[in-house]
Amino acid sequence: MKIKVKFFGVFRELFGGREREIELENGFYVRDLLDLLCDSYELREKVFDKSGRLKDYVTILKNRSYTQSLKGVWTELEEGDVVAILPPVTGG
Amino acid sequence: MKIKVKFFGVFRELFGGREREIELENGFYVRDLLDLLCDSYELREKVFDKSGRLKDYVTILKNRSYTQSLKGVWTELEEGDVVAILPPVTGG
Amino acid sequence: MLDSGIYNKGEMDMPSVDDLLSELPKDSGAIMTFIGVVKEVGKDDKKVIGLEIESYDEYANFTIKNICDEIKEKYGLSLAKIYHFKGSFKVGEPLVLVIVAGRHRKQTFPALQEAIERYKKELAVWKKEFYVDGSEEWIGG
Amino acid sequence: MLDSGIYNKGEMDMPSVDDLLSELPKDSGAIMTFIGVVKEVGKDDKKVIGLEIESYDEYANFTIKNICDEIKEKYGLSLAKIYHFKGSFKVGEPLVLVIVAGRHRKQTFPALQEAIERYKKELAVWKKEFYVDGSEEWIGG
Repeated sequence: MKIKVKFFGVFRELFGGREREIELENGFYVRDLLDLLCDSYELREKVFDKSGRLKDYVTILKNRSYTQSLKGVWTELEEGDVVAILPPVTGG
Repeated sequence: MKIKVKFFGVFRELFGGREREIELENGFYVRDLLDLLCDSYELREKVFDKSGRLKDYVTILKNRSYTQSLKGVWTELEEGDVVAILPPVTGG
Repeated sequence: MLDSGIYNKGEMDMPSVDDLLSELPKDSGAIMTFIGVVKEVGKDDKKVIGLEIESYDEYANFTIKNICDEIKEKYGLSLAKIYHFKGSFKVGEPLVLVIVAGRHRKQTFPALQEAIERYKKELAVWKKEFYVDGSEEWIGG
Repeated sequence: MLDSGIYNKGEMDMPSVDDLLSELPKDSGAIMTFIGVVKEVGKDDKKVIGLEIESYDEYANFTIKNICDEIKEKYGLSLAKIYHFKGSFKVGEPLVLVIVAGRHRKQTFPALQEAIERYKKELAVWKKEFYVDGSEEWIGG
């Protein structure tokens, strides 16, 4: 299945782009996607804490819904999903 | 001595004008001036209470100073004074 | 921008956002404004067609300057202005414009509130309402 | 007046007082506005030369609409608008414009405050500061 990932703020720079299209096997969870994307020590350290849990200040949206109010990192991904990885917002 | 009296808001209409120049004998107090000006039952009732005291909601300025913080109605008048008779303010 | 004070209706052009921004010191992060407008509903819920605003100009200008100076000092503002208009007004027309600017909204918020409460209480300005039914009344008189 | 939302810097003309007044229902007695401006002093008191504002447009527009609708309802306002700009900004340039109008300042005051606190906390918008010393930093990142 194909999904789209969007990166904002500092994550845009850390992940090297605003948007990426990714081809995944069916049955992938948000957690699996993050593992795939965080392919360096620096990225893992930004996104996960030492025990491997998603850091509090990172927000993951799936199709504009907070995954925190779905099943968290165990939210399942589906064909055509748009996943957004957000640092804390800082409006003007 | 000559003094000037200014009327604002509802007092402009009750006293029939915005401004009046009055010739007074020396030694007049604010109280005497008000007695002179309130020459009808209606005017006396608007300005004084039943015991003859200045009503709380009437403000008298002498040269832009509150007579309440001078000697009240026993503030003495002098040549060239500008006395203003103000109802409660009601800014926009 | 013009000095704070009492102005005849229409005498002063309302400042635009660009006017405001061009006059601000560089440490201003927040600008707040209040515009007081003639409401359709007046005293005792009577329907209003218009207002007359009268002012003791010299005295009111003196008070306005005081309020602005004191609020600027108290809240460390970069700008504090009050413009109060006088004359005859229809429903929907502006009567007052208050502008405050400062480093942070934590300063401008209480400053705006205090500026409004003070001008309402202290300015030598009077309002007469004219009603749809043909009657009229000095408010507060 | 344009719909609330995220706009590119310069894309939208700032409304004038006359624009505002011409759009108000007749029961509006108070209009309040907030303009957020780029300050010279940034994070850790570093001297700022400019900012970049980035937004997740679709999501932020959705949130802005929600905030405006909810605040309008909660305080019985006649108008509630939030415009947040994005792009590159210099010190002194406006980043945000919030406008609320209602019958009385007792409604518009808390409404303006809540609108500001909510957009700061909820909008999917990010700010990068550029400093005089050549460094740069994403705030909150």
